[in-house]
Amino acid sequence: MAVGVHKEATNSQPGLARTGLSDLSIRNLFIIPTIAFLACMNIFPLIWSLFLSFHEWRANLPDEKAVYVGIQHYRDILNDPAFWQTFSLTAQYVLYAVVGELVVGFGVALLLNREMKAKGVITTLLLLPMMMSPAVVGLFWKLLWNPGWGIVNPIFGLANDYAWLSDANRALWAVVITDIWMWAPFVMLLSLAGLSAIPKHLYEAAEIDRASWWFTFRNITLPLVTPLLLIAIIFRTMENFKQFDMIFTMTGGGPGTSTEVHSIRLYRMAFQSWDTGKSSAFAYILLIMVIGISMIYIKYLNKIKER
Amino acid sequence: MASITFENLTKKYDDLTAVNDLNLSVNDGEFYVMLGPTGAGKTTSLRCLSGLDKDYQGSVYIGNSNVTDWSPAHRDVAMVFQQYSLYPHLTVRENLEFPLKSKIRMVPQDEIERRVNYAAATLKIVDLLDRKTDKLSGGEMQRVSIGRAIVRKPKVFLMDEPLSSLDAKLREALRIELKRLQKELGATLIYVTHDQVEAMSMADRVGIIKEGQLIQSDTPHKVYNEPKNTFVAGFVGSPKINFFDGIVENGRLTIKGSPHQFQLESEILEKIRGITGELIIGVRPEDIFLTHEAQEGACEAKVYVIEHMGMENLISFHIDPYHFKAATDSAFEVNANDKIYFRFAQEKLHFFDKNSEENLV
Amino acid sequence: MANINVKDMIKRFGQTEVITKLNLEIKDQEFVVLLGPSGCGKTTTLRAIAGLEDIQGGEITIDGKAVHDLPVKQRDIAFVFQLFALYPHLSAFNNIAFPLKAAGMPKSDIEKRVFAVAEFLQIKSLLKSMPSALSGGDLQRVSMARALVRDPKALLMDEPMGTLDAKLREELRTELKHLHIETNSTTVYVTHDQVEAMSMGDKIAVMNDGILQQMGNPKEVYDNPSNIFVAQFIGSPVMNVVDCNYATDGDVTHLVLGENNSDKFTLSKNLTQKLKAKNGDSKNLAVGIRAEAVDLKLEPTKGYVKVEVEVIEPLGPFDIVDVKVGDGLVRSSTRSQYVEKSCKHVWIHLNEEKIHFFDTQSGQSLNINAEA
Amino acid sequence: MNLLKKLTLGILALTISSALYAQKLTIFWAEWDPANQLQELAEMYTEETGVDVVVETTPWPDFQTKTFTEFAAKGSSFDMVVGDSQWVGAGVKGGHYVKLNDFFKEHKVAETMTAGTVAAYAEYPQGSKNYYAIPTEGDADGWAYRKDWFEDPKEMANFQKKYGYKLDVPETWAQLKDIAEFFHRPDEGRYGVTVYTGKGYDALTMGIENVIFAFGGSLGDYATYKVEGLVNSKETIAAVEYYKELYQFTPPDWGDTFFAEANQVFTQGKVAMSMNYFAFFPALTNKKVNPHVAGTGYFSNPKGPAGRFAALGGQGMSINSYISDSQKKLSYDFLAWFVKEENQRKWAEVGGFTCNKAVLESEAFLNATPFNAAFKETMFMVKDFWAIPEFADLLEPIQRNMHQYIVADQGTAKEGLDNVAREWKEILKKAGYTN
Repeated sequence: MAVGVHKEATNSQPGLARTGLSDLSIRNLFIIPTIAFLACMNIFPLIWSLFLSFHEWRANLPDEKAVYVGIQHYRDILNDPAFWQTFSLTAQYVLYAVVGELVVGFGVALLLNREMKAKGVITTLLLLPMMMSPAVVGLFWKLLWNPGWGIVNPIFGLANDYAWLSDANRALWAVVITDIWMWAPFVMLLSLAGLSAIPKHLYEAAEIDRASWWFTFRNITLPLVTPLLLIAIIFRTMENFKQFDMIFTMTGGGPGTSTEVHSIRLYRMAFQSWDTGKSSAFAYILLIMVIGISMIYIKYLNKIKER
Repeated sequence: MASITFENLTKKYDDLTAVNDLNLSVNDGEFYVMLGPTGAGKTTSLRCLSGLDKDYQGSVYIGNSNVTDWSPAHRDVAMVFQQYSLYPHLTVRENLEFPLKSKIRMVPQDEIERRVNYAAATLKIVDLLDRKTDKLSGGEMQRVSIGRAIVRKPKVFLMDEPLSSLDAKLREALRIELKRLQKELGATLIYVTHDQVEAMSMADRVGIIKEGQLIQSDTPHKVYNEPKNTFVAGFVGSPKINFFDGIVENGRLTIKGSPHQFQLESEILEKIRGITGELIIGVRPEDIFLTHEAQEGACEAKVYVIEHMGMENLISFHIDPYHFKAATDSAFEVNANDKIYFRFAQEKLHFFDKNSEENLV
Repeated sequence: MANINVKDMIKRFGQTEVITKLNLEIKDQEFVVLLGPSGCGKTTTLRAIAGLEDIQGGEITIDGKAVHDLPVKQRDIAFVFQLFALYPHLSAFNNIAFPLKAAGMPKSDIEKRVFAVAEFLQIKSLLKSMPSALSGGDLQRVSMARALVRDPKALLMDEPMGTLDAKLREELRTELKHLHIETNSTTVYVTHDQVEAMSMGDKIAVMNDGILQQMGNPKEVYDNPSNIFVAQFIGSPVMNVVDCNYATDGDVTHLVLGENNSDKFTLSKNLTQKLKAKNGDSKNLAVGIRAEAVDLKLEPTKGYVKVEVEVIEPLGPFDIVDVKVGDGLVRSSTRSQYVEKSCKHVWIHLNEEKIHFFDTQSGQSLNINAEA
Repeated sequence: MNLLKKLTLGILALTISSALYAQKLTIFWAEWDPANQLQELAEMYTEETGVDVVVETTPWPDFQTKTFTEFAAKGSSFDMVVGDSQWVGAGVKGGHYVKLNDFFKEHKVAETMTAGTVAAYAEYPQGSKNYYAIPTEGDADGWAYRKDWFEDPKEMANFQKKYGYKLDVPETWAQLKDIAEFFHRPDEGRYGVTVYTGKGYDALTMGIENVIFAFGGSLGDYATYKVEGLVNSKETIAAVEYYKELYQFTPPDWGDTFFAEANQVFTQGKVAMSMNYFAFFPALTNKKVNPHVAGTGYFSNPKGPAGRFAALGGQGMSINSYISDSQKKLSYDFLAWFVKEENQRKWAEVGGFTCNKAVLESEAFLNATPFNAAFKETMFMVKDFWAIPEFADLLEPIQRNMHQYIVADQGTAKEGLDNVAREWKEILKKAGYTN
């Protein structure tokens, strides 16, 4: 049966296939430099700032010697009532903003999660705030909140001397609302992804099971979208915990300290007072807090995922 | 054309052993089917043979050449997959010509035409030659895929579930064609499937694979009638073989846990060479005889379900603690919960060891 | 329990009509299988009965009451989905309890009923498991339990075994049929697998291209298919259908299969008469015969025609022998290993009692034997 | 390795050739009009000498941060910086500024510039006769006001009736408050006054300082570093309380403002009097910016119980100590040119606020703009914030506490200033000035 067309395959040509890069050279060429780069760009500053947090040193006087002070900075910060005040303010801000973003974002996602005309356009438009720079949003809303020429007061029928950003009691709400405006779309996007990932046949099954809309929402929609909502919460909590540019451009932390969240305080300490050592300690305390919060969330997330 | 030998082939993916010490020889010009459940390692063996999977232990021979270290291109095997993998932007003719146009083959144009025409005629796709492949039906696409394998005149054809995405009727038709084609080309063909009907109907020999190991390699007839163990017996045949625990004592077979007893015929006793005690007994549905009336040597049972299959009726009945399924003539009518009497075709009983589940005969 | 009637139902998706004037009569306690190739409209029909699809014409009644304008909830039917559609975040127990909870049933009653149905389906040990931990068969049982737990008027099932492997399907179909015998719930079952349809259905409704081809019990559709489509869709191996014509030569009438063929099968007088009555000029005629109705002998026999053996397919309990008749193949099922590999020629005969004739133009059966 | 060598050589060659080729000076400053004016002046220098001078700018709130970040990196992206008066200490102590004693001697800078500006912009520590900057832009707080409103007979009559004295440029802080109250009519979209309230940098503190000094209050003793009892003295408290009273006559939402916002509402014609640095007044003489040019007048700070003072702004020009000697030489040449009286005159002509005594007192200067007279007057009564290296540390608590009291309306002035005193004491102690 052999027809003799296999001239190309003979015993003398084994193993010609292995051309291209071997795993080893890929490692040497790409992975090692990447790790080295990461080490330089991320790990070194991390260690350096840890070192600084145990020293008294000012970056505006770089030639002065760094004096070792042990955990003095940490002790000072944690014993300072002002720190805890800022902490509670930050916590309030995070709580209000995240809850608000969740309610608004998830609500809008529910409205959008159906067949409708121009859904794509509407979704894109709704996502615009998220794509802007926080600093720009801050400046932009600073104008909107202005009682003289902003649009907020006329819309809600408030007097033209109803100040928001200059009022210690309202400034936080103004900032929170702005943040919700900016980031609710993010929650919406994740919620939409979560909602559209719920198989349609589950809703059909629920319909067959004669479940009401509310019953279906509570027992199907909510539990199934929870993992993504949790991811949204993690992101927003961590982001809001670090929130800086938007608030800074809107209020600079004022009036007084009524919107002075951790990051603004840290900024002032590090780049206005140049108290580099202490601000490194402050940054480390924040880092530990952020890690702590995210660990709690991730643990919870894993628990949900296990089901 | 060439024979194929796997020698101690082992393939691991991380901590999963896909193929475990496989030894197997396929003769020149043989239609060999590897049959087994999903994940048994059939496809992996095929991929090792083609050279698509590397880093395996053991050796692979095609003809007399040890091709273990060869690249896929040099092994000169043709593969047909479940997914047709045709080039959608090319016509059928261009798809068929494609493997011949490669630089290393250097096939002259008139030879290309001759081979394409031959393949098209064999597969009855001559009138499709100038169509774009995305306009074809599933069956037509699979024919073109096979055609693309044929034109190369490879030493060996490898087919990985090529029919499984087609509907039943088409599958039956292509099954016959494929077998005819293989005989016509005299090609060595290794065919992988999880469908025992395909395996039985096409194969010269069937290799039954389980968890990366070859369990039995035999003609379809032998595999069906002399299964090596309960796995093979259970895997081959539809409706499935009935298993029950039986006790052989004093020339009698007792269905364990029930009062039912059968006197075993002397030839059978001879066949099992005096083995006694508890065994696993297998009996195929067509080897159970049912009657409405009580008969010598038959036991009573209650009908569970009747299935009218047209050609035959399948009757499930229950004798505590087992369900049996018997195939009867389509004229045999009963209703659920009716009383019936059954006996076994004793020469067709299969006896397996209780522990090793190996066939004792 | 209930009668379900579908009258002149029309369903369109946009401009495409997918169901054309469909009529189905499903009697109380009956197990009806909607059978057809994918895309034939069987699932759409089922979903329309459930209320998951709206219809563009006709009527659907349950116990005489028109329901096609009612929402799903008010139709009181249960539905088992192809992918089971179990709630992935709920345990088996909570999945089964879901319809009862949705109805606001007290907790103790829920438990009682869930346990009862679980007992019945022998899945009590699975109740605490999450769906992701269950095997295909168990998933199917749990979804059955969910469907049965609230005592619906009817049970609709959409290819509930489509994703399971062959062996498990074989087992489950016996169970399902037994379940039906026990519960006697009106059941409509959709599948593309004729084996399932034959084995389970009290009645089979064969559909193709949105049109009902034939409805009858398994024996009827197997023995008297109303057209070529049904004839070839039901039964395995597929029924041989070969173009033919007949010619009378004196007293004897010969049947010639295919073109360019000298092989002639002699027809009995009785059959010839019937055939002539139905089809005078012997045009557009095809003969249909099942593999088991093609008798095969190894030696020349009177009334048998000598043919060439093409392929032998051993299937275990029996072999299928493909023989060459004219240009085509005819398949005959024989005892295992009756025809040996070395065998080049055999002699075949068509069993007249099981022969079918079809009009190739309309595809309809001439019903030669049905009237006999 | 070969490649690396080539690269290094290449970079080196490039650096050298660019240094040889372009004689170029970079001066770093904040983004505002005076920087543009300095650029204009520098172009005259380029014309004369062929040396390119570029004034690089950055927004005010970033200015300090950027400058010191560059210093911390010992960078040489600018040759000279027109640094704020309060930075001198930090600049000197960090070793960032080149000492200019010889230059001062040679060019008699201390003699030709006003004493207040030399002390505040150039000398560190004060009284040490060590100089590090050339007074460049003299600046201090003054006032722009709506002369047309003040001179409206109807307003004058009403004012006379209500307050019992004639409506005119305020002579005292008390009068200024009366006038602010008089013109504060939110219903008409008119407001009494604008003062600095910004939370960023030193805005609010600069505003309050004007009053504190006039009320006899103090920010502490710059010589002994004593703050307790001074920064929270009765007088300081009274000054802060007074400032808060003024705040109620500001436009709505005026809680975070500085010079830009002040000019904005003034040019919109919404406010009667506007506190601002003189450096921002030139814009108000531009008809395109300020439609009310004709009705705009200027005055210097009124007096308080303890006299007349003004918070000092303004900057001196220093040489970056991290640049090459050749660049330093170029810088010296420029500074020598800059301090010449004729060039100081040119500086004033392009709009710069010169610190040169002779120019300041010349008739031509006084009449050049409507506010130069007020400026001259002011420049002889200026006082500044702390200029020690830790000035920024000191700014933060006073900014925060004062904003908390004045804008956020929390606590009392005394509580706020007590906090400042306490926090300052700690900072000064930590920095080693006190025990």
